[in-house]
Amino acid sequence: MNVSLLLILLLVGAIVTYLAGDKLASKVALFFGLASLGCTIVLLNHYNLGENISFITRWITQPNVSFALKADGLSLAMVLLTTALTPIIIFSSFGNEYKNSKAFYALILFMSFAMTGTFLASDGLLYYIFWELALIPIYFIALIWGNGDAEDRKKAVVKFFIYTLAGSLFMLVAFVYLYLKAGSFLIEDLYKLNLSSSEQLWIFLAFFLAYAIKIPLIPFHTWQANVYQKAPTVGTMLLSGIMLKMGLYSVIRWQLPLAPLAAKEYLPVLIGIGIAGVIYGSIVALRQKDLKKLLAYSSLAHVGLISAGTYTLTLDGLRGSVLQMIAHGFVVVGLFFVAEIIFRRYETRTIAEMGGIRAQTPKFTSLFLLLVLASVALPTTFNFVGEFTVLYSLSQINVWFAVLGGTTIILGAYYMLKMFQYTMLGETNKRIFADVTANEGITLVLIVAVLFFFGLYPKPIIDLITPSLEEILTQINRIN
Amino acid sequence: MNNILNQIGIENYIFLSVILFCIGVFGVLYRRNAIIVFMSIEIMLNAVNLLFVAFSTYHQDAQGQVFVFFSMAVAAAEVAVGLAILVSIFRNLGSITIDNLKNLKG
Amino acid sequence: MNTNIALVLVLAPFLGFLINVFFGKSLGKSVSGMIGTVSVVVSFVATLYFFMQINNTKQPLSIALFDWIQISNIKVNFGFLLDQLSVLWLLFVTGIGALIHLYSFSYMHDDEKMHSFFAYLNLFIFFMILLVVGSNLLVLFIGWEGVGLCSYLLIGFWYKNQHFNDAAKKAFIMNRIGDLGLLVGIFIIGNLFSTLDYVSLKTAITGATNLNTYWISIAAFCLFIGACGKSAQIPLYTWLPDAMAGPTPVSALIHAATMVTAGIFMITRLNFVFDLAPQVQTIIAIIGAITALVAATIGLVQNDIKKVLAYSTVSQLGLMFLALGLGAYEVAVFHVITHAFFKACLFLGSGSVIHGLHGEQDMRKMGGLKKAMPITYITMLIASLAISGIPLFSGFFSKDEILLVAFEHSIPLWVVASIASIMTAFYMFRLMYLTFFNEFRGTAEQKHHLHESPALITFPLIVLAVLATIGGIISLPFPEYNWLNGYLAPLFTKVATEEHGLGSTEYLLMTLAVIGGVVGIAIAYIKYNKQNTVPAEDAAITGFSKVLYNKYYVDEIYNFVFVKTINELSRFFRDIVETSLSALVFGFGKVTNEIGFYGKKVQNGSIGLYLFAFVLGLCAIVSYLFLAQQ
Amino acid sequence: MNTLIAIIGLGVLCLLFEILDFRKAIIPITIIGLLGVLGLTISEYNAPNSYYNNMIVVNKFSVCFSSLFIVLTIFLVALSHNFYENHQSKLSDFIAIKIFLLCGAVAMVSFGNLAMFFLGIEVLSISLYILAASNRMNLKSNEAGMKYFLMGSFASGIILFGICMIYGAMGTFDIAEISEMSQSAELPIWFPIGIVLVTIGMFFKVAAVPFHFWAPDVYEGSPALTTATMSTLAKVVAMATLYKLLSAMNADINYGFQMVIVVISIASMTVGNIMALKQANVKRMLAFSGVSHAGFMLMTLLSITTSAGSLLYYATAYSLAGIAAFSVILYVCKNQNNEDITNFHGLGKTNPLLAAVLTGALLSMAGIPIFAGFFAKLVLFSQTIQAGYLVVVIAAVINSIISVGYYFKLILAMYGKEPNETRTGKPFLIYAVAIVALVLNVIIGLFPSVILDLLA
Amino acid sequence: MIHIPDLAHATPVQIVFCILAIITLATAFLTIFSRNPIHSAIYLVICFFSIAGHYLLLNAQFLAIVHIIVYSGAIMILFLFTIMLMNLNEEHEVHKPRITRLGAIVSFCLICIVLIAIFINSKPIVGDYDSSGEDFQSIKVLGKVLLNEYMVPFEFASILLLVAMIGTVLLSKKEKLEK
Repeated sequence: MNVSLLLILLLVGAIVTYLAGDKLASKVALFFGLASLGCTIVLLNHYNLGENISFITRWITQPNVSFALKADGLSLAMVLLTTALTPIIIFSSFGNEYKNSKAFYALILFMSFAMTGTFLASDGLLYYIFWELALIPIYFIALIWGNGDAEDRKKAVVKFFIYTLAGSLFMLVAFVYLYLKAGSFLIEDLYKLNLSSSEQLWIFLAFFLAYAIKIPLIPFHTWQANVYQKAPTVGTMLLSGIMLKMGLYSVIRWQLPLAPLAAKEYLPVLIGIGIAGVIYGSIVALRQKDLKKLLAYSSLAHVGLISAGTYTLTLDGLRGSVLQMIAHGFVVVGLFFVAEIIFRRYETRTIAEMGGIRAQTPKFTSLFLLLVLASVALPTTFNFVGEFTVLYSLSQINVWFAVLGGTTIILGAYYMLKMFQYTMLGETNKRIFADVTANEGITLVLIVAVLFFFGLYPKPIIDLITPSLEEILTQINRIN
Repeated sequence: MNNILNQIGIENYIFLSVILFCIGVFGVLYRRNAIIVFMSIEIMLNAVNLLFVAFSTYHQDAQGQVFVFFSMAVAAAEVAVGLAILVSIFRNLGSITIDNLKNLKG
Repeated sequence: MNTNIALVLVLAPFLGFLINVFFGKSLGKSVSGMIGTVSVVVSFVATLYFFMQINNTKQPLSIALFDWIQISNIKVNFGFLLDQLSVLWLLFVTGIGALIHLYSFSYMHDDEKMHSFFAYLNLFIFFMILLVVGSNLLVLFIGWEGVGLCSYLLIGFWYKNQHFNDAAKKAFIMNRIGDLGLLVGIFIIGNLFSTLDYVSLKTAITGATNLNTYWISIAAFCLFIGACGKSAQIPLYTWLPDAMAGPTPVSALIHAATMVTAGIFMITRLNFVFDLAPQVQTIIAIIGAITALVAATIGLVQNDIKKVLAYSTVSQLGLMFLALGLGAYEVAVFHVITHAFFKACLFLGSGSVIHGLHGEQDMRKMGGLKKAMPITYITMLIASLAISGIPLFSGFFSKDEILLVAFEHSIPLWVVASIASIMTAFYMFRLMYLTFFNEFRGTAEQKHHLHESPALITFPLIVLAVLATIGGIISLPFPEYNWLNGYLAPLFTKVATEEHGLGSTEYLLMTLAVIGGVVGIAIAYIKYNKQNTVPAEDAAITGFSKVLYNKYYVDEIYNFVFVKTINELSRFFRDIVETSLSALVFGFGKVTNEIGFYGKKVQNGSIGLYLFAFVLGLCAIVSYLFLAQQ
Repeated sequence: MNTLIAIIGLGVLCLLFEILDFRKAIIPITIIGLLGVLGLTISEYNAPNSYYNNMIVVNKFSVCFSSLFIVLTIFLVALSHNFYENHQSKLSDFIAIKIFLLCGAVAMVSFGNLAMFFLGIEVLSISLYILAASNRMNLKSNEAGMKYFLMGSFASGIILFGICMIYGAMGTFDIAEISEMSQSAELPIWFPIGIVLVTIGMFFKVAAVPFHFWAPDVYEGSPALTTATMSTLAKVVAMATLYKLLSAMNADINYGFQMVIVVISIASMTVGNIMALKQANVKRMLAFSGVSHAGFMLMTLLSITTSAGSLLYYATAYSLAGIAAFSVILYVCKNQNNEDITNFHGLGKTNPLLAAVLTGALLSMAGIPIFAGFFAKLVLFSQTIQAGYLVVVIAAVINSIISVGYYFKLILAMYGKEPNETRTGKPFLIYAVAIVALVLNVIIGLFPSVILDLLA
Repeated sequence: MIHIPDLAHATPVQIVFCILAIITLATAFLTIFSRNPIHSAIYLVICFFSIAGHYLLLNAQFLAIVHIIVYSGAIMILFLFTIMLMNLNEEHEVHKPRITRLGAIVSFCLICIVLIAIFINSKPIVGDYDSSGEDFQSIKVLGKVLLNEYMVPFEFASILLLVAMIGTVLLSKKEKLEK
């Protein structure tokens, strides 16, 4: 039993879904999504029992590339996030009708496959391949099933694709360079390299470009809001829930251990960029008229904080950002789903056209409110655990970082509550807002339950990720 | 047998050929009449042929001259095909001015 | 055993919350109210158990539940610490909480969402308990944010009114500003001492020899900012008056008796930290005094009955901070308790009045309610006397102790505090006269319906009035009868106020204070009872009283300086920065496209040009290789 | 050698069939014949040999590339069936010319003597001139043929001049001898001049900037199948030949020459990509894309001693993608008089399979993983970085980004627009070629060693 | 370095070379400059003859004859036929834009200067030219070389011609289906 099984499962799932035809596609996809979740849990169990669930085999001799999947705690945590969110995302789409749904659901599973691969790959090239592969399905999902004016959408989607590809190609060059030095793409071999500080700087920058665009950090974020707005909600969930985390994960897994000197040298700048993202994203979010755009900017703010935590190069920072990644993954999926639920009823995403929903559907309101609270990192939610740890790590570097980064708890509360107020509260809306359906309710409850459970008891995840983070940290600190 | 190049010098042949070649190039660029352009190309090829023969003498080696045969064959084949194309253009266009061939651009 | 009881103590309100949330609607109003009330009473009983135990053993109980968050070398435990302070706090939180639940039972009975009201109240009690019993700063923080959340929910309880929602949002955000300070304080403490647990923190600090007082001061200051937010001190006090948008029981419970005292609780809890930061203590004292004075001045001219009480609360909190700043923690705690009694009573009384007048809150439209609502009148009168510092009422003792302490440390502070006290007496009796004396100024319709509130409302009032009367006995100004100081003594590292008997100075001061109070009452009497003045209409207010009536325009200033700026900034970012960044990225594409466009013109279809380029290229390469290289 | 003879025999057979009135059998027989030739060629992989006084040298390089050419020709011949439906009477000529073109191509990669090289390139070029102009009633086709012919002969003149210079310097046409003599210290300057001139001539054939101007015009004007031939087979042949020329003659690629290659490579990539951005005609767009790919392939010359494998890989990847793309273009533009991008609108809905194939082909050209184009670029980059030309790689990367812009324009048209017409008929051969080509592309993308190790 | 033959002491061979060279270049120029295509063709024929003269000078008699037969005999006749066929006698040519001329002249000068400069710059050939004394360019030797060593290219040239033949047929054949 090793992790390649999971990839096979997802890939087969994508194919079977496509073959299943439009009618069955969604159910088949859900089945495979759940199966992969189950598989992940079983794998996790094996891992916790100390079994080796990694998988490695020679793939290409020249250049020396291996099909290497390594599962450590960090990878597994991210895989768990992916495989847990995938069925939720698929399930959340049950209320919608999609044309050519077999392709749609197949693409979702394929994307999940690629992202899982990215999290597992321990060979640079394999990782890169998965990284790029993940881009293609979302491109089509956003393009074909997106909403809004077709021309605008195309513009946004193409910009997104080219932009992200642009970044990652430089990463590829960096990988090639590393390969030429090490003679192998395997992460262990790359870790062994002794690079001069100028080499590290260039490699760091190449990686940074790729990740800064993917995450996105300001000022590389311009694709984000538009794509989030134009993509179908499922696509937005995939993007914001999982794909952003690919970038953050990669920073931890690849960028920092490979070029620690550069990271150390420019630590204040990097943290500064992250924190600037927090403040900027929050402020921009304040006056967004479109619900999805607002959530996009809130996402920008959150990932800014996460990346700031990552670049502190402390165990707390790394741990906090991983926790926050997972938490944010769930909460953002939930929030986008809320936007979708409203859209299903009111056919609008403009906040000004909402309001007065609470009086009609208290259940939905409560769930929405819980998500909002999780998003503003109220204690006992998972987000708090992450955000607290990250801010704590920032304070270890410099208290001012913590203060500036901490403005997220003020500004975040401001825009989220403002949004909540104008979408849900106020005089009863004249248009009827049908109560949430069972499907919708289950989805939201699941998300909220996860957030609160791990908010109170994050220990399993902390215990899962800590050893591998420590390992990465020793790698980062190997040269001083 | 005396090598004729002792009296003339290979350089002179090279210069002659080069100038002739350049005249060919010039013709191709200068004239708009496709037939004359073809002729210019023939001049270019002939310039090279001349040089081949000169080099053949220089090296006292027959291969250069043999190559000239091939080059002639190629020239003949090219001319045949070229003229065939030219004829069909003339049929369609009523002119063989290559400046008129500007439909494909951009 | 203790663990289980502690769990019952903490979880009972939470259970009530859950039941009310999920089944409240189907259970019906009475049952849900009952559940809400009973769950708090259960907590109260459990608290009593612990109070007995701790009062006897004098040993704090610490209960560890499970590991929660792990940061660096700090393992933050989810655990409780039950010691003198927390149990004392729990007593009045759950006690007053239970009373207010009872009160709400009747007060909210007409509201269709009564079950959610009780759910929120229960949730609040739960978080408040958590705040108080948490064994470390993070658990405190849970409660801290949780009560903020409940405050948000309850202020915006009538969510159809967007103004109420605005008020709720404002409260939450201003609290969060303080929360950030608290968080940063926690971070610094964590960094300095590698622990967030009170007990180990205390050992770390008391045991350490060379402490980094610079950072400790900063930490203390940050913590104080947190306290400012929660306890409505300058500059973060503006949310509290707005919070009166919530139902009156909420104002009584959250915004008078319990939540707003969380800041005082936290500072008292961490007294050993603050003791190391004298500069910060000075700041606290000054801020407290100024807040007391400023809020009191604003309170002088307010016409909304709840707004007067709200500013009064701010002012009283200021006095407590003054005491804290002067290191007299037990005095502050004493005032917290007495204040909880009389202020809750006042709020509930005002609620009773409002209830009787069907939602009318403007005192200009009241008057003469003495006859219609005797119990309300009497209880409120008692509470007003207490807050005005009339001897033998509880407020007298606590306020007097604060003034004494202030006098000992700094005359200016004492002067400021005294003036605030006089003003308090004035506006409280202004309130009393305008509400209960003279003729009724409301509509005939209202007059017709005037009635005393039902027993469920008056019972809590009576209880609280009794407590407001006799509450002072727990800390009489005679050392041998001062139970509270002795009870709390183990908490404090140094003895803040020397235990001494009352000398002549003290008696003099006491007399001065009482005279001040009486003078305040007298002015109010002359103005509002004798002359029967009714405050002017909003438009007619002029001069300095207009400034006061508009609360020194602080809201407007804040609005202009912060809210507006940030909104404008947001607009600027959205419209200018985002667009230009986006244009920059698109610019790359555009430029290449443009080049392509012009490139198309170069490719003009002419063979001559193509060959020319060919020849040129050839010449360039050949000359580069064979001419330039030599 | 056997390959060459067999191919020529096949070509003649084609002509005979016409005489014998076996027109229907031409395409199947040719395909089968070519498959046989392919087998024959592959069988020579492990038997390097030289034939007839070194006129033909069979080595791994020639075998691999010949096999690639044969495979491409098979595809092209298969596509002919549908394309020449209305030109039955000329079918044998077309097929025969294609096969002779192939033998020119084979001669170009397996020459051992410059005479064979020259004749090979002329056979190839003349076949292409004819094919380009083959739609005789269409002025565009005429124009394309004429332009190609004029410029091609011009380039042939340059190449011939170069050969002459080499001969003048060495006194022989034999590659092996030249290679040996080029080691000696005292070389007349004629030799490098000759090499440079031949290289420039080949630059023209691969359509590298600034010798690329013919390509878009000719590609656009020629019949689509010819364009397919030019952009896949001819380009790959020319590139392989250039590589072989420079490596086999042991030419001294000094710093200056490398700089020239660097500049031309970067210029080709950049100009090709930028020009492609604004094209509305798909063939023209692919022509410019071909220019940029030529620039990429020229990078192999910077590490000429080791890059045979990567060139083969890149060529295979590129040409397979090209074949797949062109088969879809052939299908879509069958009855259109132009190849405008508007023809592709809504293909994703009307014909998802072919749309997917075209998407895959374009993604491969853009260098997106699992398609072979990605590995091709990767290997190329790694070799070039190793050779110390990071600048070229950076330029290549930037160009890859630009290229996505126009590749995706086509994809967007297929998936983002409403279809404006419906097409009927599912020509089996076109589907087969498109799918097989793409599948091969993906297979070598997944197992790059299959190709890379051939010439390692 | 280029060495201009000293006319006073010039050998007959040198004089012949010079005359031939002048004729070659002059007629080549005239081919390009004459407006009438027929004239061009005639000048070209003269040019080819002068080149044949060069061949003779270099003692390549067979080649000279073949040259005359192929070029003057075959190719030029083809040209003339075409010219006649299209009835291009004179002034069919449109006015050439100035830019074309300028471009042509510039590139001519450039390429001339560059190429000549290279050869001038190159090391002069020192010493006598080899004279092996062997016969290397008689018909006999040429035939041997062509049909032994160069058998494959020789055969391959036939393919070339075949392709050209098929091609011309293809380009001129009318199709039955083509309407």
